[in-house]
Amino acid sequence: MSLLSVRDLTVKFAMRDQTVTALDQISFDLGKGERLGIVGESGAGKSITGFALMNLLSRPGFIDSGSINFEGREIAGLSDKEMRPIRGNRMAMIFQDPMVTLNPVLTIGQQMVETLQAHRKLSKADAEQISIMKLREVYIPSPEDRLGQYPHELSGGMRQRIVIAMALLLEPELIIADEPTTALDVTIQADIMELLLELCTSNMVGLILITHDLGVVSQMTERTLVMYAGRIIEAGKTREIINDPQHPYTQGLINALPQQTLPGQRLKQIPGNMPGLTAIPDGCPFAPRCQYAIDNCRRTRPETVSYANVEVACHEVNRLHNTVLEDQSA
Amino acid sequence: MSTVATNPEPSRFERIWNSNMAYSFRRNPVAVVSLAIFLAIAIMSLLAPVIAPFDPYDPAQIDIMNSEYPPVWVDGSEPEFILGTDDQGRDLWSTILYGTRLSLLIGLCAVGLQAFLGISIGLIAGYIGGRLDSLLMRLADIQLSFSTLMVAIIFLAVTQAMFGSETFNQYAVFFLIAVIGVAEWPQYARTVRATVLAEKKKEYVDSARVLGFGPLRIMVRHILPNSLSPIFVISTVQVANAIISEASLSFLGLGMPPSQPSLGSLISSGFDYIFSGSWWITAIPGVVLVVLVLVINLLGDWMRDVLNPKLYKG
Amino acid sequence: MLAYLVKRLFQAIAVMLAISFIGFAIQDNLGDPLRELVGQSVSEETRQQLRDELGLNDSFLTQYVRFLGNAVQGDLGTSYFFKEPALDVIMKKLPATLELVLGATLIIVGLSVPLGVYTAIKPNSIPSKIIMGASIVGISIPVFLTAILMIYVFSVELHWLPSYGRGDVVHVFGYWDTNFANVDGWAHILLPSIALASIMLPLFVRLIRAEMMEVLQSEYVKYAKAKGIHPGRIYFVHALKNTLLPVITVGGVQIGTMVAYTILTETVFQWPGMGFMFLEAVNRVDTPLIVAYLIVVGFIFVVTNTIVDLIYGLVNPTVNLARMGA
Amino acid sequence: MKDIVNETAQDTILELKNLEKRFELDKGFLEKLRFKNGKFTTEERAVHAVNNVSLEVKRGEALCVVGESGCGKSTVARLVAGLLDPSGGEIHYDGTRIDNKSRRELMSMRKKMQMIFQNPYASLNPRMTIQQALEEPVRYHNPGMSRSDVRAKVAEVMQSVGVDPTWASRYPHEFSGGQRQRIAIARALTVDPEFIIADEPISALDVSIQAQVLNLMLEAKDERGLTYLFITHDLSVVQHFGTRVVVLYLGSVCELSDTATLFNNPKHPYTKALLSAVPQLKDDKPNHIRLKGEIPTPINLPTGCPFASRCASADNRCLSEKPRPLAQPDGAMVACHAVEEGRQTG
Repeated sequence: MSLLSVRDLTVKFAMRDQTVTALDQISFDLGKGERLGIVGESGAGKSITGFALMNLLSRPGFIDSGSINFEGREIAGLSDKEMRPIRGNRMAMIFQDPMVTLNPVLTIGQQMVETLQAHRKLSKADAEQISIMKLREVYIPSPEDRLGQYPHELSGGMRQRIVIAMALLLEPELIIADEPTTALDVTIQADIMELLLELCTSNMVGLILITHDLGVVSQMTERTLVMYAGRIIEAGKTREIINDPQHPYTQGLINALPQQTLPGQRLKQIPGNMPGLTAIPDGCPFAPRCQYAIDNCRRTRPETVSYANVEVACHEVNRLHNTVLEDQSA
Repeated sequence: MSTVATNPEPSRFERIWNSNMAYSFRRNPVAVVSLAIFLAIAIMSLLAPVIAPFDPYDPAQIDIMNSEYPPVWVDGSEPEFILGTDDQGRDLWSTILYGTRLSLLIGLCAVGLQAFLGISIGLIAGYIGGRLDSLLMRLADIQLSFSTLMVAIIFLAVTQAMFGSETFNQYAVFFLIAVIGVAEWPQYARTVRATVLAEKKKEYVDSARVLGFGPLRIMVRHILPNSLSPIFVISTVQVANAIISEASLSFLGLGMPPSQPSLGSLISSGFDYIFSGSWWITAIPGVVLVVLVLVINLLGDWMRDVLNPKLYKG
Repeated sequence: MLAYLVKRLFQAIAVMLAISFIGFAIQDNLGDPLRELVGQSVSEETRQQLRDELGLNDSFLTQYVRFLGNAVQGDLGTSYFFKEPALDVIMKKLPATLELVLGATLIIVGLSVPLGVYTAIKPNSIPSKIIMGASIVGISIPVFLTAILMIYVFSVELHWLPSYGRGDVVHVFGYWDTNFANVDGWAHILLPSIALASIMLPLFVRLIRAEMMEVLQSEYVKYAKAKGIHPGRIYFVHALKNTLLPVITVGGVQIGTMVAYTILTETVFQWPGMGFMFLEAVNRVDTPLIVAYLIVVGFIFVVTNTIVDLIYGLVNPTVNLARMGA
Repeated sequence: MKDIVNETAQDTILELKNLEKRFELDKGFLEKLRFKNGKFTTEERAVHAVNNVSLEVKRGEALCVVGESGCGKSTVARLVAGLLDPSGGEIHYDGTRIDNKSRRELMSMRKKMQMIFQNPYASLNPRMTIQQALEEPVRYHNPGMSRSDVRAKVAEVMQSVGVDPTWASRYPHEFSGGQRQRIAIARALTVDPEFIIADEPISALDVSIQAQVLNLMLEAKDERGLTYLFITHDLSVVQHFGTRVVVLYLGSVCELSDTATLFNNPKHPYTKALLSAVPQLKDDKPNHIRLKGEIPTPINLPTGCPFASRCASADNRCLSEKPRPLAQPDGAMVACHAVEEGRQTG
């Protein structure tokens, strides 16, 4: 049985005079200890997915319909009070910017101890012992001294390690990491990612990694969801998606990377922009930017189909694939 | 792209009407009512010489024998005086109209002066920075910690003592505008400076500098227009505060003289009669004052909610 | 830490020098000390002689330095009206004013935090709307009108509470008589305290609410929620501490405003404090007393502001006093 | 300095000589005051953002400056653009020293050198329509130009960056990030510059939009013969866009070489670590060189090599003596004692 099973999850935002759909019937599963990447550009709905899973959408966003089954329990409709034993305990979250994630006026120790005490009956001394242990696991030097320090006394990379240690405090089944390294430098990012990968594998913790960086997804995850305009347009094994993307958007995204083109040559760009949430076209949301789009793409919304080992939401995937094969044979 | 391309070019009026601000105004009954009341008070007081049945500044029209008539809905009233008369026998309705006019005039002019001083100083301090900035802001801090009212009381007290009350009363309007205007400059200066500092960090200012534009052009054409929302918000609050300050100073006898009363001095003169039961001399101008200040504050609140500028704290 | 203290002290002294200069300039230009001393009947020759003796013909700077020297020793001149050292006159009135400020501060601190926090946590509840509505009305009513209104209702109409004076005070020590020792004292100080608090309370409620709402939007509050922390702890540990930090600084500035408003409150309630005394001194053109008041009030502002700055530095972990100093 | 680029026809357009920039942390006497060992002393702390940086930009090339946050790359850009005054060293443009000139004296140079910024949401004045924003520099620098000529110029530039001229009366907030960056580029191009400083121009944009903007910049380079000083932290962009690369660490030059040379044969230990840290698309085994610790603050600089504290090859000499950039056989300039002595590990 899977750890997490999301079915037709729809999130809406109540705007000034209309309600816009930010997540449109997304469905996916996550097995125990599995690492899943969610990629997409800003506004694609990937962060909203993360917060919806935690039931932490801030107003005006709300879960409109659909189900989230976590450890065999339906959690989509739970109240804040009912969610509290799950948050931070069974399901932990790592935020994007470690500089603003930790409370500036509380020490690292206070923030770690309160997390433990929120879910377990523990004395302060015991909680501190566990905290020190976890800090050691994330390779923080002299963890005993860190407990008394305030966040501003530590560097960004160090803070993100602490946030990871906090996520692991209660040995959760699932960690949702929302762009955990975007705010960090490349060399630090590589360290943090390696650490996260190591901890998830050794503790059999499920990971949902939300990122815009295909390189990170490629190195970190087993399966990937590609999101566009609030929908999942492609899903499957990471390797398959990176090596042989089926959806024209995923293809475009990978081809647009500078390393896919010879230096100095024109990059293969996708024309136009992703539509805003208020102006998602009928039919396939990618149709206006898609070079393969035909009338049907603009009229009807594509269903998800299995094709070449991935799930893809595209009318034309069959024909496209044939064209590519023809090109290659020709 | 799609949002830009679909709809045709809106006219200027449509732009304004559909703007966030106009929309939230239409949706907010408190704001609409407040604006209506404010405009009503402002127009009536502006037209005081036309509307008022008596001229409270004309001694020939005042008869001490008419003093302390209650308003018409109270026993013992004279139908001639709708809101009754004050201790000197002046028609309260007329006096209030004139008094409101004075209060509004002083409030608006003082805020104009504050805005002029504060915006200039704030822009300069924020844009130039360095020693000049820290000096000016230190000064602003000190003056703020003394509070406007304190500065105004001391200034007016000394002025009154120096010139004698005769001369003082003659020029009271100007003294009040000057002192409320000067004493409150730090409010504007700090807000403007904070905004300028925030705007200055933005790249459009760098871009203007790289294009070779001079500091004056950058300040006036680029930074100032982007600092307007906090200025708008603070201006409404400042008008309300200035009216209260004026009323308070007049109440203490350091403002408008009883012969030329503003709302504050009217309340002050009525206070002496409150124990003898002539409540209306205090109460009616008091209500007018509170309503006037309240609607301005409500408008300011609404504006703060809509524009949501980062105001200077502390 | 010590260096930081020294820095603040330097600033405080600079401000006090500026205030004393203003004070001296007023004294120098306002009224003629000779007339107060000897009256009109003395010949011009004696006047000149007296002027020389009093040092009134010295240069402005020499006189200012002398004024400063005296001031440091606690000599702020002699009140024309009371014929007593001005500082003594003020010291006799100071406790009454301080008790009034204390009463108002207790009301403000006691009410603003719970009301501000409540309205921030439940911004759409009916009590919140009532509190916010009342607060904007409160801000819009001038202190003196609130005072008059309360006198009219509670004294003139209902006869519940006295309308003026300090009533039955109990002597503590030195110049200090207290209102807080018996029922009559409490009854007398209640209305003036409420009146004085009436302008500041709504300001603080709104300030705390605004700060708190901003803090509740922050990432770290969202993160605390994501960790499953109890809302009570989020509100009162995570959010409140961050809320109160800016409030402390504003509070320091408002102490000045509060002292200024005592002039209004004391006038309405005939409260025998230094604000009431100051207005009388103004009417009597009692220059030394005016100047002494200015300097004493300035001193109170400077001291409180310095203390507030220090407290802020001690409470806020991101301001490192040790690093600022050493 | 020896010409490290093979093509001899290129002339130097920009030269930085021993450029330094310090930001004083303590302003005013009281802030400098320290209390130590029972007595008061004064002490100045400064952020050493750029330390003794010398480099040349050849006409027609795209010189990329890479490094992590705090390495001083943006400061270099802002110094060149005249947004900051250097604390030491010289900046020469086209043979003329420009760092000591007043704003008025630099007016003519402003038309030659323009800048593109990182954040397209902040680099356009929100209260100006696109038309106003684009017209302003044209009018300012060509006071005599007729109204219709100004409009024609603006329309031409808009066309060339792919923004529909009929949208000129709209405000920046009506455009997406990518479109705004196009408009920002258009604004820089209105004065017909020959040299563009681009400070992380694509890092705030989404991947698919990054490609659009990079393409636009490449086109502009070819069509208008532009020279770029391109600041970025993204090595894959460098590889694609740059002709030469400078790697900065803590405000000092680590390595400067041809792009191809740098990517095929990185020499400085920091460059190696940086290259290995980039997440690779096709390779799922992260195999990067792990560095000790994190970037130290640029407040108190080490006396030796700035990278020594994190370097696996550091020895005593590295801790005490700051390495100077030395030319390598393949033309690269590398500031590293270990490379010089041939004792590099890993």
